Amino acid sequence: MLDNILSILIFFPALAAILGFVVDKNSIRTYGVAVATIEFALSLLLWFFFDNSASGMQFMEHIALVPVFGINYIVGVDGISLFIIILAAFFTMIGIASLTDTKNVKNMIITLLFLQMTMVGVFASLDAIVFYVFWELSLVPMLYIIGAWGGPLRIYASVKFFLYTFAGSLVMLVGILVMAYLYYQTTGQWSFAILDWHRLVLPENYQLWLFVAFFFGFAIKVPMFPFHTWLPYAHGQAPTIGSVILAAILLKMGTYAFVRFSLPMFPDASVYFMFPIAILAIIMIIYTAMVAYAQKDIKQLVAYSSVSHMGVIILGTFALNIEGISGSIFLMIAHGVVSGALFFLVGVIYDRRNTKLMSEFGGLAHVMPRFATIFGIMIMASVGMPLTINFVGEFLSLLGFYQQSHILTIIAGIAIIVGAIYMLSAYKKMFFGKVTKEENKNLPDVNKRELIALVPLVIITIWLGIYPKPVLGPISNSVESLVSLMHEKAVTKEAKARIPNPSTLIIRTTAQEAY
Amino acid sequence: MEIGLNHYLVLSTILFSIGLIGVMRRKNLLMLFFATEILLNSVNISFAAISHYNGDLTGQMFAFFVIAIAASEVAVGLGLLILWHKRHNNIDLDSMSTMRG
Amino acid sequence: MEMFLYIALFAPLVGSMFAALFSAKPKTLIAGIIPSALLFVSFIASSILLVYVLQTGSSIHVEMMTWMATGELYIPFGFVVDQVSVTMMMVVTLVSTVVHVYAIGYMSHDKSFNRFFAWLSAFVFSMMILVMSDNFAGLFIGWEGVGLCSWGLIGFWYHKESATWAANEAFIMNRIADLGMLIGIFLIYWNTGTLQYDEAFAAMPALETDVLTWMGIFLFIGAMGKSAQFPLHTWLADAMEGPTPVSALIHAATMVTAGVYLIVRASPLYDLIPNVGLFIASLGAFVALFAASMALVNRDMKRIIAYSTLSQLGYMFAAAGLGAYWVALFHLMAHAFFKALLFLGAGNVMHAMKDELDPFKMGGLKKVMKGTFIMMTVASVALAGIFPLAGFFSKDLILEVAFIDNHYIIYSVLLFTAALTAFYSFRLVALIFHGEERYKLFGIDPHEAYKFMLVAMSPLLLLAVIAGVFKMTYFEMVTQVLPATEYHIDSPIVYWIITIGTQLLVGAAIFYAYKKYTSRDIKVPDGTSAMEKSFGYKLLSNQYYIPYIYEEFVAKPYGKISAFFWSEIDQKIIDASVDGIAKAFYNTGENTREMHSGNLSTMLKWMVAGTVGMLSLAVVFGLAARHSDGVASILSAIGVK
Amino acid sequence: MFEAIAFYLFSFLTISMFYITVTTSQALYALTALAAGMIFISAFFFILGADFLGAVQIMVYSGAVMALYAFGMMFFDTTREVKEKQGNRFVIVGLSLVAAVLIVVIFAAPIVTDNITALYPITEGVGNTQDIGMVLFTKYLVPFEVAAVMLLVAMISGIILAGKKMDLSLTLMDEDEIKEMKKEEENKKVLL
Repeated sequence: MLDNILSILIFFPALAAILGFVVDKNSIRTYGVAVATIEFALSLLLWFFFDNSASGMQFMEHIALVPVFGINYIVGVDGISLFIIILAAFFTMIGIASLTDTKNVKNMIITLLFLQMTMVGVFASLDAIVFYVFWELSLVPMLYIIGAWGGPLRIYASVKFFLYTFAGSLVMLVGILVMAYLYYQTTGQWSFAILDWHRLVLPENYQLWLFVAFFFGFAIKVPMFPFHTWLPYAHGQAPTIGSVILAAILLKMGTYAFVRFSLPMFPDASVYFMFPIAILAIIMIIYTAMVAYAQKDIKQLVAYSSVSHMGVIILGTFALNIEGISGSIFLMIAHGVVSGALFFLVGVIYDRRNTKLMSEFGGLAHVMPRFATIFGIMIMASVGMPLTINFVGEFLSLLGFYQQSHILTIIAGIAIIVGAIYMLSAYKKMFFGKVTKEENKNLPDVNKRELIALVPLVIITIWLGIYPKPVLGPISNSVESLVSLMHEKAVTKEAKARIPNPSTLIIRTTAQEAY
Repeated sequence: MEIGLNHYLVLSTILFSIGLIGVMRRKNLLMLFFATEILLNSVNISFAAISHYNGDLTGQMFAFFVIAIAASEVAVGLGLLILWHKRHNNIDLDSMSTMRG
Repeated sequence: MEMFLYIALFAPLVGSMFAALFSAKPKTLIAGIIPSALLFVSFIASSILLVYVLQTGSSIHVEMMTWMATGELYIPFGFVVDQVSVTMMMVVTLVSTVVHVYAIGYMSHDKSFNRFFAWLSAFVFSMMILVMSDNFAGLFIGWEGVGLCSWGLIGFWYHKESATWAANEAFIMNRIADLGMLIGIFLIYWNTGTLQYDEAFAAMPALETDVLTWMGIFLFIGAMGKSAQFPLHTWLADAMEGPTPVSALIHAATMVTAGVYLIVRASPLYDLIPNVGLFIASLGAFVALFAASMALVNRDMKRIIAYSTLSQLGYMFAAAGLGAYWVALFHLMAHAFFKALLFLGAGNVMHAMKDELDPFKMGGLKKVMKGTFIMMTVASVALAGIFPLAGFFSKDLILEVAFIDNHYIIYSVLLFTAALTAFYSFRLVALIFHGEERYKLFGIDPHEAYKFMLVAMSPLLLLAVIAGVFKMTYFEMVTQVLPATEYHIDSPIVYWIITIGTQLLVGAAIFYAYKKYTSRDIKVPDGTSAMEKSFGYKLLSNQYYIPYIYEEFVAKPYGKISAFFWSEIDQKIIDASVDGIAKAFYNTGENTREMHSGNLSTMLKWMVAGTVGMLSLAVVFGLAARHSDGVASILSAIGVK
Repeated sequence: MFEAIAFYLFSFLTISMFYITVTTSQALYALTALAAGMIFISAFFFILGADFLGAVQIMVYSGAVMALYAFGMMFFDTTREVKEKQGNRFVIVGLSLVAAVLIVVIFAAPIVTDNITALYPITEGVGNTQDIGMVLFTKYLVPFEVAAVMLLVAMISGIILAGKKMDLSLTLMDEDEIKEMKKEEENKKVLL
């Protein structure tokens, strides 16, 4: 069972979803929770049997689909993708568990299970075509979640989300095909396996063009600065569960793809484009943080804040050194947890007052103390308070990028200031001051179902903030092998200089060793 | 001032454009036929002029056949026009959009 | 010994957790007593560690667990107890024990009593991390934790708009300084390869000076924010919104001194870059004078004390800047004691006067509040630096340091500020305790605070008096780590002139303040008197209009720009352009629909247009083919000969 | 000298006649103007020395074609005003001008730069008709016969198309008669 655990992880939710059609309406929720819990248990099993010290791919599976063109179903997991898969399973579980009773819950749960299949598929697949299939499939359930259960503007938001991401990924498809052809040209036989592509050394101008092609597909998904306008609409109109999964997992596909595709395959292009992308990331951070400060609607504020955090992730990824990349991957998980929790909390308050305007709330701390404390912890986590999960990620990403350029990091560092400004002013508007509105007087505090989702998230935020080693260990191992691969492959002199050679660094695991 | 080939060409251009204006502006099919007649005549002039200045009979030969074709065209055209008129009681171009895709 | 280290560190955390359990419930006394008791335990553990460090002279270094380890970076949760951190631990635990016990009485009628103790103990825990950590990242944890707790405590009465605004302002201003600190940490890591204190300082002499200067500057920016030095000082005055025990603990003794502790801890770095030290010293002197001037005219009791803290911090930075680290630390210790005492006294007066803060509305309270009167007078005398008390030993030492290194400007500024300090502290004492009972006009009948609160304040009183005695023992202990430069003026005559001179100057200032503010005809100033209309008075009372400038030229434009960003750029430009592309496709489809709408005349027109297009293309290519053979080759490639 | 005057006179007349046919709203004015225009064009042929062509123009074109139109017009109610949908004139006029210029430039350019040799040179001294006769019946015999057959076909089709129900004329019938005639036609079709 162990060696094809990944295929089980991918296709089990899909099968369960199909079976779900048979399950009758009122027991669908328990069915959904059961399936999601099994899935989460399987992912924990995967983590348990995962060999932390090895940096290569584990649990690899290989089934030929179209052997003529070298398209075969290859799946595998390494330090980089392991934890996002676990996060995906975890969020689906707590999402379904704390699902408020929306109309036709049955379809919602089935869509969520399909979505889970595509999510795990994207992060586990190691073949470009299989990756592309799951990448596109993940849009479909999200389209329905936003489109069917969304707010007033849901059609516009879901269609815009779908088409925008789809257009980007078409450009990416062209990139994939060109890459495959180049592989065929140099080695004489067709292969879409990513690991083979990692070993392919391309001349620099090819790398530049392919990098740009892949960049469009990933930048829209991240979303990077000029392509981010679909996110506020998608979040604004999505139901709570939709925007939680969107923020926690779907945004990570873009940044994960950068680390899995762009960096190892096109090291010279990554170095060449490092500064433009860094500038884009800085704009992303500061601009969206200021826009978040101008928001009236708490959900839009959290949406823009997640764009700002993605900016820090991109900055960490393009630091092109071990600290930076492992920091950005850790921040992916951290942002997933924190922004997922924030969207849950917004969902909680939305269910009570079904309005998201901050002006409607005031002095909630008097009325809902437990809600206020959890929201406070999450605000502090998203601002990047030490001993919370976000700080580790942001600290490492900024530290990593500092090696590449001092001034840009100082400007990017403003992120922690502007982040504090909009988060705290939002917290002040909603929770402090007197209870002005009449309806706010007797709002019920967080109930048991919501706590099921929130308490684990708070525990993770603090636990991984204090002791990130179990997660950071495997990540930095895989990142080390990634950076050494990039260093060897780099063609241009400038790339060789920018990307450090991990073998020369003294890797220390305990303090004593260092003295 | 000698009348050269260019004069005739300019003349036939003007006539051709008048014919084209007629074709495009007219809604009444009959008037449209008149305009096509003008087009054909303007072409005849240029044929004749070129054959004259080039000392070559081909131009005139062609003009003959143009006239022959024009005649037959008018015959068939009018027949159809009458039939259309019998059915729809008007020969307005806009009403003829039954063949629309 | 490690066991005591962990006790000293985690006792406040346990106390805070315990109090947090009751945070939602109404006031339960044990939620106050347990944290105070645990803090006392932590104080005992710290004093045991002090005794150990004093005797053996060695430091305890322990690594609890690894925190971050990727690539070359390795950050453990390591704690070190050496001479410097043990002094700080003593100061922090002692003052917070006193403040905790005092707060039990002070906050007794407050309904969220338990939450207060949760926050206060959490604050002490993060202060202990800051002080005891053995690497810069651990320091940063404490740094931000302290900022977080001060946000929680300043905005403790969150129903008050001004309190929450002050809390946010404090947090954001600290974050600005923390950015500088973070960049400093990055600089240290990438240049020395490690963040551990001992390794980093060992590797520093090898680096070239401008890198070290940048490190010094960035770390000082971090210190500046936390200790409210010049550009980032407005949050300290507004932080008085919080309850008085908070001001006593945080804004007098512990948090604001974190900046000085950072400079003292990074002494090996600052020794390598003297010019940065000089800048720090001059900024410190300026802030001392700047804050003292503002305190002269202020009419809010707590803000006067806050400004005096700011000015004393200036003194400490001046000493640290000039390289006299142990003097700065000594002044920090002494100042913590008598300033906390002053604040707690002010708290008693505030309680008695039903939260009235304007000293002009009080007067003659010495008859009613005997204990507080004695304590506040002794604290003010110590602050002014009269001979036997602690202030003399620490503050005058700083004057000597400035004098010996012949920085005469700094010396004269500090001397003048000493006079100002004496004047405003005794203006405050005279207005509150002496003169005519003006509070009777407002129908308030003050009463002395609870007995146990006065008892709780007594250790501070004792230390404020006898702190000078420890100077020598303290000096031997601390200078094992810090540079041990003896500061005494060589010729005895000059030494006596200086000390007697300062004493006389301070005495004169005290006498003048006393005479001016205890006379019968002091009325509550209502903005009509000539002095109030004078430009100087207006300038000082509005804190040199700096808060106004910050509000006008930083906060408001930031809001406007972000609103502009959102409505203009995000909606109109980026979003519109994306939708524009979609509309473009839609419209082209719409317009070309007419082309085959069945209407013969339009079709005819399009046909003619098509032929014209084709013909013009033919003409253009025909001509082009004749002139450039390139075009001809293309055409031939397409098959057009 | 005379030739120039004749050319300008006739070209002015032709242009004005054709302009009238194109712009008038009365069908009859258009017909007569067109006929007059045809005559003036035949005058051009005579100026250019293509006598036989001029004669044919008069006989066939202005004679036969105009007659056909005249008969054709009898079927339509030419009394009613011909209303025109005024599309934007600028497009139409501009387009037609450009089209005309382009066509002439393309076809006339090689001729104007006279790098074309005559295929069947005009033999001097002999009458134009004889000359054409010689060429028509030697080189162009087949097209001539084909043209003849085409004219025959056109004639037959003209007769058949216009022949049905010659007796009733829609213009004279009033509304209900037309409707009744249509109904009768409907059920006739059903019967078939």
